Amino acid sequence: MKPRIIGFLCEWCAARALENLAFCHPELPVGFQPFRINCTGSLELEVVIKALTEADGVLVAGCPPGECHFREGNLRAGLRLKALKRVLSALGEDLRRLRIIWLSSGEGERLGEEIHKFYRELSLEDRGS
Amino acid sequence: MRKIRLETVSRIEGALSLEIKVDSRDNLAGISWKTDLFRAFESLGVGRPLEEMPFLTARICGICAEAHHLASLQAAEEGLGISPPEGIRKIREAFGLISWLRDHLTVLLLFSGPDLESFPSPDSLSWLEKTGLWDLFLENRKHLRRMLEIVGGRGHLALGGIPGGWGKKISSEERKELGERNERVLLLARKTWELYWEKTVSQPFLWPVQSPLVALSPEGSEVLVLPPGKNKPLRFPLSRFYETLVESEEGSFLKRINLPPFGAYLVGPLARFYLFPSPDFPLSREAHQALKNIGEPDLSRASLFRAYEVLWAAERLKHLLPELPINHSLSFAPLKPVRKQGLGAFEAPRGLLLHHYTFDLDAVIKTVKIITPTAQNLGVISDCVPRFWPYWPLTEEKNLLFEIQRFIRTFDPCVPCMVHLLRNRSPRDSSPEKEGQRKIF
Amino acid sequence: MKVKIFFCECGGNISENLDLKALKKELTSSGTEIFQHPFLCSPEGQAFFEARILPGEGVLVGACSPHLHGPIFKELSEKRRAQAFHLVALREEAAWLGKKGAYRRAMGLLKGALRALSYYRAPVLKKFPVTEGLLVIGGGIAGLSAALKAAEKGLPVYLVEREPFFGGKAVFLDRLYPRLECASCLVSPRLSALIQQENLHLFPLTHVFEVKGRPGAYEVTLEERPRYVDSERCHGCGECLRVCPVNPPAITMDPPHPVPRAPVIHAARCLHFRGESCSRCKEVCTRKAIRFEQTPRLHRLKVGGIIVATGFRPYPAEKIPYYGYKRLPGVITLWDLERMFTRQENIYGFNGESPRRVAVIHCVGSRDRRHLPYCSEICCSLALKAGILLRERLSAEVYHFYLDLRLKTPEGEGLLRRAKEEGIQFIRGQVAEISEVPLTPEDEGRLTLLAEDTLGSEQRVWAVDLVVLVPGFVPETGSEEMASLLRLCPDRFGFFSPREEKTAPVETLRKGIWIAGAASGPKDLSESVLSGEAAALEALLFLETPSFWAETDWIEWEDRRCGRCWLCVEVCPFKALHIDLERLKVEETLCCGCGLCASACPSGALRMKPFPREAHLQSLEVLFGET
Amino acid sequence: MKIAVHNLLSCGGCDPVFFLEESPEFFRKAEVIFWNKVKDETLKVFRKIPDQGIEIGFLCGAVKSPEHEEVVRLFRRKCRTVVAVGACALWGGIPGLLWIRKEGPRPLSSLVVPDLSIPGCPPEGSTWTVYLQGLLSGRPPGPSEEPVCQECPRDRHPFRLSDFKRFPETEPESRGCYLSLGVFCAGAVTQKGCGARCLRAGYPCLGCYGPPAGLTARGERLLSAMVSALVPQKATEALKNWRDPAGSLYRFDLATHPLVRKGKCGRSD
Repeated sequence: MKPRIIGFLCEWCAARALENLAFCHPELPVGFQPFRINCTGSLELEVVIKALTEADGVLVAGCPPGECHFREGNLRAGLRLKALKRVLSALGEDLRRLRIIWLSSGEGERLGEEIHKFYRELSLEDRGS
Repeated sequence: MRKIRLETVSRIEGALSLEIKVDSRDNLAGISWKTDLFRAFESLGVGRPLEEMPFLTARICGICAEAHHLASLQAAEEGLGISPPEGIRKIREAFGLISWLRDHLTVLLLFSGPDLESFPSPDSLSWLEKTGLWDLFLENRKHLRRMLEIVGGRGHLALGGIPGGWGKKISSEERKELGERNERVLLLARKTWELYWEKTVSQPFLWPVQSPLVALSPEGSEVLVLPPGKNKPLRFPLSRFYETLVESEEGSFLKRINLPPFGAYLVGPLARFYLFPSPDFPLSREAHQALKNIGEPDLSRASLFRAYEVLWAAERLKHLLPELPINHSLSFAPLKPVRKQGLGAFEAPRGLLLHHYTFDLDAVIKTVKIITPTAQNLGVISDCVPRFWPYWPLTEEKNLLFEIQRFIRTFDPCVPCMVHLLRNRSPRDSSPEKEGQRKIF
Repeated sequence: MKVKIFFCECGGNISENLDLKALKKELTSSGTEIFQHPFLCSPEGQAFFEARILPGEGVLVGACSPHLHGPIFKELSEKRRAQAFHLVALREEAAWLGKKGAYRRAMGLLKGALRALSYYRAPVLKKFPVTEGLLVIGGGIAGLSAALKAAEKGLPVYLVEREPFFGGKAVFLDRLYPRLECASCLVSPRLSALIQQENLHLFPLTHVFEVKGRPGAYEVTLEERPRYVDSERCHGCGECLRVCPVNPPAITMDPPHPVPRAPVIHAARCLHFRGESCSRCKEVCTRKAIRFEQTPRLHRLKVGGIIVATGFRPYPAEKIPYYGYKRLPGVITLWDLERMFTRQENIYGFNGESPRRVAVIHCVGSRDRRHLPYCSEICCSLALKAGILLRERLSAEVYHFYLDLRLKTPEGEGLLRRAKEEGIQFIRGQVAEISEVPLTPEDEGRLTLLAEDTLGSEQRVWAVDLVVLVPGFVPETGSEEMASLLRLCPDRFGFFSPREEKTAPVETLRKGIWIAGAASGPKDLSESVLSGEAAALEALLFLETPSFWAETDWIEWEDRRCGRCWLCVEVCPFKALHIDLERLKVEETLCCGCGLCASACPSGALRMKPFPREAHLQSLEVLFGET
Repeated sequence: MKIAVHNLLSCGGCDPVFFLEESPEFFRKAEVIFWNKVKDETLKVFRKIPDQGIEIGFLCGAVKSPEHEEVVRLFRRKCRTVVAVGACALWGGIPGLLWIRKEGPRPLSSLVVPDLSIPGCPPEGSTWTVYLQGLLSGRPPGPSEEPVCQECPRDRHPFRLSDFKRFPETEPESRGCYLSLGVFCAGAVTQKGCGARCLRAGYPCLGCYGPPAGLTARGERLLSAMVSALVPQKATEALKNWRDPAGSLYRFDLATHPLVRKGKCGRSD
């Protein structure tokens, strides 16, 4: 199976960061699949679990603290995902597979770096990304 | 050498299969029991909050859930350093008694009822119909379910207990209702006793007990041990008794429980009868007297002792119900353990039940040990099989299997309860073809 | 529902990086009709697009980012009464992220979107009536510009100011950058105009207590603190100011052009309120305007919209201990200096004499990770102006310590030249410390300033008499409460974020609420006026229509699934949910469709539109299943 | 009517023997083919029954061993209607928590599709009656969409939390919704039908009736709700003090969790 990472990208920051990055025509790992969401606060944990069940890694990228388009969606998402990590660790799941980052729309390059770093840390490159 | 296989031991709680090896001269060469019922409650409890244990452990056994519930509560409370107020204790006692009644009546009228007939026995439902007890039995099961619901909140599989208190309040109407329903139960109790007395007492004396009898003292702080042939029981403080028990491995997955220096011992109605004082209630005092006169402890008559206990429990309940507090105020124990462990004991319908937990300072479980009546009686069963072997009809296989099952049923074993019998196997040493199958002995 | 897919080649941007033919082939096999156009956003492309949509169909566009042409395509498909619409950024999320993965990514996006479309639930367009009143919060230059413009057009405007006088910080400016013209000459006519406007209702000493209702129909409660002076009676003679025995006086009328022209009594200092029997001001007042008996008053208003112009405040320089502000005499901020200038007070240095050498320190707190990581843009100009004034008025030697000089407007450079010609020194470097320990015995009575001269690459020490700190801008105190009162979105520094920074700078995410002035980030006077008037224009456009259409119904509530824990009511960042007889009501105009309630609802009674959770789950399902 | 009953991996508490008094006429008329709790009969005999020869087969408990699997398949073949009874049969039940250590049981629905699923640990008598009567009258009920909260007598108001609590840490006589007290009460993610028994007996809902129809990921939903209620400043501390995440979210249905089914979780110690 080709490795796959799902990137849940907040419409207002991370998705735009990806667009900014796209203008530079980067070479992102083949298995990286962007998935636009309205706000990290609307991302249901069930969807994250679904992605974790099938994908090798799940990246959730939302707006930096205090910058949420919807006031506190990112804050809630951060807490929920933190709690979910506690649950995953209680279930004996590999926590590295779920990564949460906060970045603003201007940080396209950083998003690119984070994606590559995620691939490296999960050793997915060996599987032919 | 031939093998006799029985896929399911019938009319007991849980699924058990049996394999008997017989040599060419019809001597018993070995008997092994198997069950797929290992649910590992002892490891499942680890990491759970202490206050949830009474609920969780009630799911060890569908038939004696209330006993586990109460033993578990006590273990939790010992660790938390609290003892519930008098009123709560009375509610719990009532709860225990109702569950006793339901358990014993179910065992007597469904599981071992057909054993009163000769081979081949009918199924329980037809037997009940034939005996004319069907309607009365079901009516009373309904009463008992409702009574459990009134006292504990749920009619089936226990609830109610919260460390330090009791969650379900009882209104004065409900208490009245309890009394009325108990009167009906008492009626069935009498009929059951009479039926068993009539059918059993004429039977020959078969299986004398040669092991010590063990029961929790009525006030619950001590364990009474009556060695064979003695009249006066030895008394152990509860924790001493628990610490004295020795587990030895027998077979690949069996744990046998011995009480040094006696070895295997018997718990349950028989033990209680010989260890407890005679009752003050009219019907059960009379029954007690009658039983006293029939002689030494005999396993073949265990059900009769069970029937006596039904009578006693209904009468005890009758006296207890008016004392139950009405709409008691709720109180919870703070979840701050004063000890790192707690031991709870309860005289379950099948005998002495022990729950032992250790936990951390946040009252989260670290280890669980549950010693059930069946686990304790297993030593006696395994010692008795070769002893009684020569008396069983070997010529006809069906008949033999029936006799063996009947023998097993006298102990009223509970397979789901045998949690402690089995070592918690790590997945590594399970061989794929035997996955899920645990040899008991 | 039949779905049609439209691919935009984007003039090769998409088609050269992505095998559209192969995509088409794979997707057509599942029975979907696919169209392709070289430039779907072109007028011709739009016509092509529009012509191919039939009522009731679903539309999936694979083009560039939804931010760019998304609204146009959506509008067109709504016009054609398509049942569902979705757009995926084939260009940014597939074509441009590397040729190798482009096809797989595109397939994931398209198949996911196709599946999601079958769960599409269109939001509902609804009409809401609009009340015409406008509330302007903040009586600084931005707020009053907005209020004036709106009132001029005939709107009833309610201008609320927390302080006793209108005009904000601008009234305490002496001269204006870059031409050094008289500030009050420019600001005061605007202030005077406030009183003239009859549609304009002024609420000084007032704060917003509660905001209820919805866009077009807000119910606002204001709380006005007592002034203890009846501004109707007072004609501002100022007799009372002279007789107050307290120092500093308990009755004041600070600004050079006070509006309203009536003093205010500060109860905390006033002897009358401290239990002593002083009533000198009252005795001296011929108009009998002193009213010790005044109490706070509540005002309830109905307005259709709100402009937030709460402004900024200078970063508190005392948070940076090594500058010694509020600890060392002779260390002041630019804003202290401006105030001294406007009041024509004497300016003293460290030793209490007129300063001979002055240091102006730029970027106090700014561009510093520990304080303000951003540049406030305006302060360099303000600092330069102050330096020139100090030089010209006090003949002091002036040293500017700066990191980068950012001067705005074409005249900025000229002003810098003038400063240099006047002998003002510019040292590029960060000030490390200001101390009272004299540099040499001769410098007794002066402050010692240690700085790194990055151009000269050395650490240097100066002896100075006066230090003027030029702090960066932060949002005014109380803007956080305002944010939560109005459910606005502050950025990480606390400034209010506009809906779109570049294309909708005065709009907020909330319909009917606009932002003006430095509340949305540092602005100079002209920019503040500009944004104030822009906000007024937006407000006028909105409030002058009797009603507006809005997409609503973002949230579906299923009665039978609801456990009535009412967590959603508390969780909603926009207070759009409330309970009405055990049923959940969504205030449609307040709901922004963020989905926080749906993702918090335990029993799944809340679902989002247009794509509920099943759409996401199913998108993932096909994505994993088929690509 | 020919019936067969068997317990797989279970406590035996869902066995129809406990529901005799709820459906006396049904059991009186039933012809018991195989039911080891009331009849001396072996699987051997059961295997000889012609396919579809039994009207109703009741199965309780979860599946762990190959023998269990065999029985489940046998039941599916021999019985025209297979009724799964209880949380273990439906979702793996409490022993499903063993999946934390990679060796739990599976629900029987992972092997065959039952015709009727009676929820509960154990089902209330009334639930048994409703389901059985529905089945006999040809209208077998499915799970309800409504949560236990609709039967819960406790008071509800919008709330925020500054901490999570274990239920004995709450004010004993409090009448407020357990969620609002910070307790992981499963009522909102559990289908109604039990009459909120536990809640009426002073316990929070532990969730034994399983998810309402159409509700997936109930553990995650409960978690999301509880975390969403937390005051942000207190959240880190509250999460740190939260005991037994797996037990409080997946008490009866860890075996059906997608990560478990995929074999992606559980540690072997």
